[in-house]
Amino acid sequence: MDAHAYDALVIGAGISGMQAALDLAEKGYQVLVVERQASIGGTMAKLDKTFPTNDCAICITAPKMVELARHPNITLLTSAQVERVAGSVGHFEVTIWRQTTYVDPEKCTGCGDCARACPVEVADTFNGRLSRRKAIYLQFPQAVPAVYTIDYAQCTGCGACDRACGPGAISFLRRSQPLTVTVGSIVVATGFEVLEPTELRREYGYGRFANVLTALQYERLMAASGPTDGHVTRPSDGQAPRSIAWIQCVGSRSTQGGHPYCSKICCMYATKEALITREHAPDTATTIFYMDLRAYGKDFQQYYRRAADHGVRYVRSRPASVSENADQSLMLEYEDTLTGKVASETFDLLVLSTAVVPPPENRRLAQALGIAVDEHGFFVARDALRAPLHATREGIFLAGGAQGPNDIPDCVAQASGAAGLAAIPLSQRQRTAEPVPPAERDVAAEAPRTGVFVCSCGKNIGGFVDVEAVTASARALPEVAFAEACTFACSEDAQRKIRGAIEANGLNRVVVAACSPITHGPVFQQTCAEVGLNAGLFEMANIRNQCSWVHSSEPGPATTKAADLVRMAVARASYVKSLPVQTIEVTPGCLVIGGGAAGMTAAITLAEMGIEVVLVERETVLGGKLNLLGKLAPNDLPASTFREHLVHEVQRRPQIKVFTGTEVGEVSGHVGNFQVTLDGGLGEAITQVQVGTIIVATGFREVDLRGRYGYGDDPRIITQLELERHLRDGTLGKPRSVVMINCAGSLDAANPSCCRIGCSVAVKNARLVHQAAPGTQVFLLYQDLRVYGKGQEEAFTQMLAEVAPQRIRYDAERPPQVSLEHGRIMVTVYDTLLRDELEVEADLVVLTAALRGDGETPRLKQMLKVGANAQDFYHEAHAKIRPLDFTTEGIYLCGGDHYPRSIPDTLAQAAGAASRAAIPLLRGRVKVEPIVAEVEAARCSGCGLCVPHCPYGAMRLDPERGVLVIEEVLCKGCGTCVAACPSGALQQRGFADAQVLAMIETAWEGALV
Amino acid sequence: MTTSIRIGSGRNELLQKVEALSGQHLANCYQCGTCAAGCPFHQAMDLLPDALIQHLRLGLPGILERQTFWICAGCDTCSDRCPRGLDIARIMEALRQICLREGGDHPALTQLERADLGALPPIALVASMRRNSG
Amino acid sequence: MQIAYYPGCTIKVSAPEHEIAALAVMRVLGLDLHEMREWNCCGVVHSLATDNLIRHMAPVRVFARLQQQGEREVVTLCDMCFNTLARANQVARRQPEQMDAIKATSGDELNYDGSAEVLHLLQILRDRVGMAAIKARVRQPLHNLRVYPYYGCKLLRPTEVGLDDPEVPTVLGDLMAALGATVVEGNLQTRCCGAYHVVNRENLVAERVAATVAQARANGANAIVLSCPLCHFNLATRQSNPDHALPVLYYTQLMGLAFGLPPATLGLPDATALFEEALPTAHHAQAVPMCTKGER
Amino acid sequence: MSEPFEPKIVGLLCSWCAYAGADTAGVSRVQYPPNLRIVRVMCSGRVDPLFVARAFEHGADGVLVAGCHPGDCHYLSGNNYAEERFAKFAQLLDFFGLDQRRFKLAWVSGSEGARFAAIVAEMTEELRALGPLELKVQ
Ligand SMILES: Cc1cc2nc3c(=O)[nH]c(=O)nc-3n(C[C@H](O)[C@H](O)[C@H](O)COP(=O)(O)OP(=O)(O)OC[C@H]3O[C@@H](n4cnc5c(N)ncnc54)[C@H](O)[C@@H]3O)c2cc1C
Ligand SMILES: Cc1cc2nc3c(=O)[nH]c(=O)nc-3n(C[C@H](O)[C@H](O)[C@H](O)COP(=O)(O)OP(=O)(O)OC[C@H]3O[C@@H](n4cnc5c(N)ncnc54)[C@H](O)[C@@H]3O)c2cc1C
Ligand code: SF4
Ligand code: SF4
Ligand code: SF4
Ligand code: SF4
Ligand code: SF4
Ligand code: SF4
Ligand code: SF4
Ligand code: SF4
Repeated sequence: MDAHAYDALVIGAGISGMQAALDLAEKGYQVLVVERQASIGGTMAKLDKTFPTNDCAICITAPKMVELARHPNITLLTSAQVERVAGSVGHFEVTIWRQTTYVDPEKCTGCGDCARACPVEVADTFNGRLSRRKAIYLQFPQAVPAVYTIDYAQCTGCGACDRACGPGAISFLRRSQPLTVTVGSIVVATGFEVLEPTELRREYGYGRFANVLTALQYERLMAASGPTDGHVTRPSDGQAPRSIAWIQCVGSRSTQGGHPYCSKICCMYATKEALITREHAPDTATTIFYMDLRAYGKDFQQYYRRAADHGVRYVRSRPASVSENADQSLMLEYEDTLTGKVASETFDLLVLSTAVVPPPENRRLAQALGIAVDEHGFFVARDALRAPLHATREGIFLAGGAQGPNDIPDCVAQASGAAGLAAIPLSQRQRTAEPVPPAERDVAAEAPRTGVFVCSCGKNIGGFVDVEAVTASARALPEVAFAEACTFACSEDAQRKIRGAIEANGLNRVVVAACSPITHGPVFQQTCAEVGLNAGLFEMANIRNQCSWVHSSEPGPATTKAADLVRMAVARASYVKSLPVQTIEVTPGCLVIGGGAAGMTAAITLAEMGIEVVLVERETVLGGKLNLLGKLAPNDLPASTFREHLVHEVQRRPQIKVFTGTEVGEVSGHVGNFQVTLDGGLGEAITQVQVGTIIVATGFREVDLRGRYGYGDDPRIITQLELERHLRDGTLGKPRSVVMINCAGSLDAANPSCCRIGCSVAVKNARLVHQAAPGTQVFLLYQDLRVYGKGQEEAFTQMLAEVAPQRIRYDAERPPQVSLEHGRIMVTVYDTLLRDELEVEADLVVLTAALRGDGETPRLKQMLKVGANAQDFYHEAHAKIRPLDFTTEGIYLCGGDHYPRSIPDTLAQAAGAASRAAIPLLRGRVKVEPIVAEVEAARCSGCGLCVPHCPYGAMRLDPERGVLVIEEVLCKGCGTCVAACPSGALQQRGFADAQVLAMIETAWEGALV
Repeated sequence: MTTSIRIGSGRNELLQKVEALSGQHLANCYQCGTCAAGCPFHQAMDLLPDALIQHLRLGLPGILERQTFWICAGCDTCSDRCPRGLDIARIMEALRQICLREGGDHPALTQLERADLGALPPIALVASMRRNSG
Repeated sequence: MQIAYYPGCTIKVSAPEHEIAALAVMRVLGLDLHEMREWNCCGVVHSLATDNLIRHMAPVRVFARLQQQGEREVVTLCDMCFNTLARANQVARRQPEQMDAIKATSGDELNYDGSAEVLHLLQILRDRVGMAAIKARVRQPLHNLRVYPYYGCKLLRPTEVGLDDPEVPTVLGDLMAALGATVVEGNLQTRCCGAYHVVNRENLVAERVAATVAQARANGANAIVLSCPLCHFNLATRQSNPDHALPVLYYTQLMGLAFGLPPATLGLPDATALFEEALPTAHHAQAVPMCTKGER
Repeated sequence: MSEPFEPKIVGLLCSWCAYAGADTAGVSRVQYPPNLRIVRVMCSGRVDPLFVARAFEHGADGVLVAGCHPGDCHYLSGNNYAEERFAKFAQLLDFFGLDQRRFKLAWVSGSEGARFAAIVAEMTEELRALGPLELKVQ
């Protein structure tokens, strides 16, 4: 048998894998997704909320899960693992092992009858063993695919489930099978797990004391769908804890624990957990024991301050031990290192922020893939600085937790980046074109002839609702031309019957009364489309999830309600219209604004995908910060070498047109068709370009510190950027003492944000200063050392070993003072750990200056109609799951203009932005939402009240005609504007007033006298 | 007015000696306090172990006059738990050795007069001698 | 089974009862401990300074003699000896240059190749005899004994020489459970008793002992069991109220009692008075539930 | 009248959070009173006060509008507009002599099945106590 050919393979379907798969599929490539678990979703599906926005995790994951499962270009294999990979880039031969779950996914309706019948109860690992489930189970309510799975290791083979299953979905004869496919490129997104400290850090009592949990277990306790319905209770007695402590860095940052790296996310998730705990139960005392609080990201420091203001207590300390009291509360022994007092304190519950560790199977997978893992088992990049997303074998790319700890936005950015890079080897391939909608019957002129199909879902509906009675009441409605009951409406066989009924009875509206339109709507829309009925003509009544399942104790009222729901759907159906699927053509080409590391990388990635790029740089040379830096962490590559490499890669590609010394003048148009003027400065010609998408990569800058820390008063008081120049040019001299002051201009009232890279830059430069002037004593004045993630903590400890700097921790309330006395620079600083003031004479003071976005941002943001914050950093569309998009469709961002970041992070984002920007360009058309708003010009008074309601800037007033115009490509179909229009001139397709009102008015029709 | 302690950038001889004798690199310490909180005798100490390390690193005066390292019984609890793998017990020993080698036996030992000496287990006596004499 | 035994001075001088009891119970278990010849002081406390070679000479001499006597293994009773010997042995194995230097100063007498294995009697009991075999030997289960195992430091730390998990040791508890006793836990079980500070900083020891005994008592113990003669001395003699003291016993003594050996042969002349409460009557033995800990 | 009064409620739920939350209540089999009829819209921002008024006119004793928690809106800010709009609308209810308790605006996330059920149960209870709505026909 010939191996099935796909374009790309994605391994692992957490947020990273899903994003990578969707990015590739949206470009028109056929993607195979292999997930070892029964459901996709990964770690994010287990979380409650997410920092720093407190977005509900499942609310933002579930739509992606559904989108992935439905995507026509994606094939999903769950409960599967990659066994072997032969061949090479462009033609990998992949052998996959599909573990049977003994349940036919085509037949299972997710009813759960089997689980109720199954006699075997086991600990629920999804819930961190805090609750129990059956041997046949659904991982979690939103699981995708929503198919039950038999946990073979636990199943006794009794067959009770098989007997209970109405559709006959269970078969113990289903075998695990190998499967061979070919793919052109591979993305590895296998994520991470958390350490269960049963071996290490036993002094914290995990596994021994009932009320000691890992933070991931605590997330399940907080989650509304978790084992306690979101009520935080103690496992020992089910009581609400009055006090909770978190211990940070459990296993991480430890030479003993074998996890020397910083796990990067735990400071923030502990902060989140404590904050949300207090929001829910304000009387709960929450205390976080930390060593350095790593609130390094965009808005993280503000989030941390907010938690502190909300009464979350932070104690700088690593507790020594934990013991259990008679009432199973826990006693911690610790030294508050800011007061120097040792204390014993009792807490009702203890949460351990345990190290992020790689899945143990990574090593096996690495062998199969022929790529390298590090000593811990995380996959390693080919070049940690220059190729952060390339695995060590060509054609294989890495994203998200697979490489090390990462938070959600970094995962998503990397996933898009990996998808962009994985598309390069595919650029010669045929892409799946936008599917041609099947020919449709024009039913506009016909009177409604509605067909109703009432599903009993085995016993799930039929057991509580009288399906026959509901069908009969539907049949009695005047518009209804046909009504029938069916056992499993979504089964292949029932679909055939529905199609037959539509044709035989000339039906022009279809109502299926079954489960949720969110999960099953598209299935039936497809069925209708096959016989020429537009998706807009289909309606669904949710008589399972929102009726039989929730009223199972009241069959009478449940039946009445089901009949009502069907009547409402039928009423609405009478007003529905076909929803035209519109697309607009896309002008090829992408504009990249900014020629630093980010802009150049984005341009190169796009060009390699075969896309034309216009790269605009304001300065006369390309390179951005690379022109100013010395050697680059993590591997001391000279910045100039890297700059030359990038410039060469840009220049050798005919697809990239570079405009240096050029500014962007004006921008008009929308996704697919932007008109841009480029201004070469005085005397230079103005160039007009037309592009389909735009990437903004305008970088960041140091704030002006003049007047602070003596900056500007003496040439020996400089910033890190100036130090970089000395190091590069060899002009450092031989200072005996170099005092670095971190957070200069950051973390204070005027600028509460953390610069994200300052600490690691200081660590690098302490080492480089020591190399350049070996006798130098380096003093590092810091607040928290924010060297996070894989590699940075290690670089920090290496620096400690080599340089042995004096580290002095200061507080924002008492910042260091720099003074000039008779030509000598004196720095005084209050050491919070020593609780004494120290005075140092400095030969050189280096300020780690706060960073902010480019000065042109205010002008650019107006022009592009995008947002930016007070520090001139741009607002991404969604802080968690759309870090590279603007809300304005067709415009993307990457690099330092989003927030300062290291070069590897910048490159990942840049490849990601290229991937995003390539989607409309490769598709050639952008689809217009079918449910957009529309204006009835005659009724529009031109008041403009609706305009500010649109979050997407899709509306504007036409000044000539004095009426509103909607840019349909930009409209996302929320309908907010429609409700805002005082003249009733706006309507939303698919949700027109008449359609919604038809339901409202019939809801209680039977009751009206 | 607060008086500040002047710290210099010159050689820190005591630190060098301690590092040589203990084989420990004190820069590695994160000042996390694990050692201090777990020490069974922290209450009796006039400088907690982590503070002692910071004093040594900064070269602050008066370290050798402190009692902390005499109070340390070498139980290794701190060394066993330090996340940075520092053997603090060795640092304590190094300080004792420096004092003993420079200034002779520890006064506590030489002043010893007690009736029940004979009843004490030999290991107590020998250990005490070893830790308190050169 | 035959095995060389290194007693050390403190066992001989201050804790003969531990030795008597150990030899007696090992005989019951079919193990013959023969005292090695020409042993000397272990050195007492492992030297922690990098340059203090002279301090390693005493233990190395012990090893050299063992090597001469053709012994591969040596078992100790005293925790301090165990710790000092085991750590010196590590130096011998990992830092051969230190051995060479020792040899250079003292001649061939101190020729040692690192081949000896230092064991503690508890390791023999746990790993070679096994708790099941010990349980099988029990004639008089200690059902009425609620005992607090006290580990101290030298048995457990540093981790690389310790014989059990330094944070959650179980060996003494498991042994007591095998004898039928109820095990009482507490977080001070592994905390140093003050050791040699009893010589000139008695207050440190008194404070530790008071806290430990108070915890044992508060958690319901009616006796403390331990292994180290120095801990024994401190805990037994530094309790604040001698009239109301908790009895402090060696595990070997409790094994002997459970095996049905006469108290007098275990260095427990007035055991009955001490254990009125703790020692079971035959009738009692069945009624009291088994320990809670051994089952984990 | 011997039958206890059973209130009639119309619910206007956003598709992304509140409707998904109601689905989750189903998957988790959380029971709540069968007094609610749900109408799905894409965003709580779509809900026109006219819809609510019309529901009361056509027999509803209570109306529930539910959307994503603030900050969670799939369309970024639609729920903020809903909140603003219905704050004003609630005052209007007073003006028409309608008890404000008959109208409820709630935030329910996709995972809050139990919470959704609790809101419906509580509202049903409250309306049972208030009794049937009697609109004065002009
Ligand atoms: C307690 C906790 C709280 C957190 N809170 C936040 C927060 O508030 N905000 C935030 O931004 N981030 C948070 N995070 C981090 C966030 O969860 C991760 O950034 C993100 O989920 C990682 O996504 P991923 O796709 O890379 O990995 P995962 O979600 O781990 O997904 C990996 C997927 O790959 C599958 N897989 C693994 N190995 C294989 C294999 N060999 N073959 C096939 N499939 C495989 C796994 O089953 C899984 O489905 C938190 C993490 C934890 C532990
Ligand atoms: C002191 C210091 C040391 C660092 N050391 C390291 C290190 O060792 N390792 C590491 O990984 N990272 C390091 N970094 C971070 C690194 O500099 C950034 O990750 C990287 O330079 C970001 O690239 P970028 O392209 O986003 O921004 P930039 O390099 O700032 O480039 C932006 C470009 O856009 C141009 N531009 C701006 N506005 C416009 C406009 N309106 N029109 C046209 N062009 C415009 C600018 O002129 C500039 O060329 C360091 C940063 C600093 C400050
Ligand atoms: S009973 Fe059958 S259809 Fe229902 S969930 Fe179980 S396997 Fe699926
Ligand atoms: S066969 Fe297995 S899964 Fe099915 S009911 Fe029996 S134990 Fe449960
Ligand atoms: S410092 Fe790093 S490892 Fe420690 S808790 Fe914070 S993020 Fe996690
Ligand atoms: S369509 Fe019918 S059978 Fe299929 S899942 Fe929905 S309710 Fe069940
Ligand atoms: S130097 Fe920068 S990265 Fe480090 S803590 Fe200060 S503001 Fe944050
Ligand atoms: S429906 Fe929503 S997205 Fe579309 S124009 Fe109106 S407010 Fe904007
Ligand atoms: S435990 Fe180690 S790192 Fe922590 S303060 Fe003590 S010596 Fe320093
Ligand atoms: S070794 Fe010394 S300092 Fe460390 S815990 Fe023991 S007594 Fe305290």
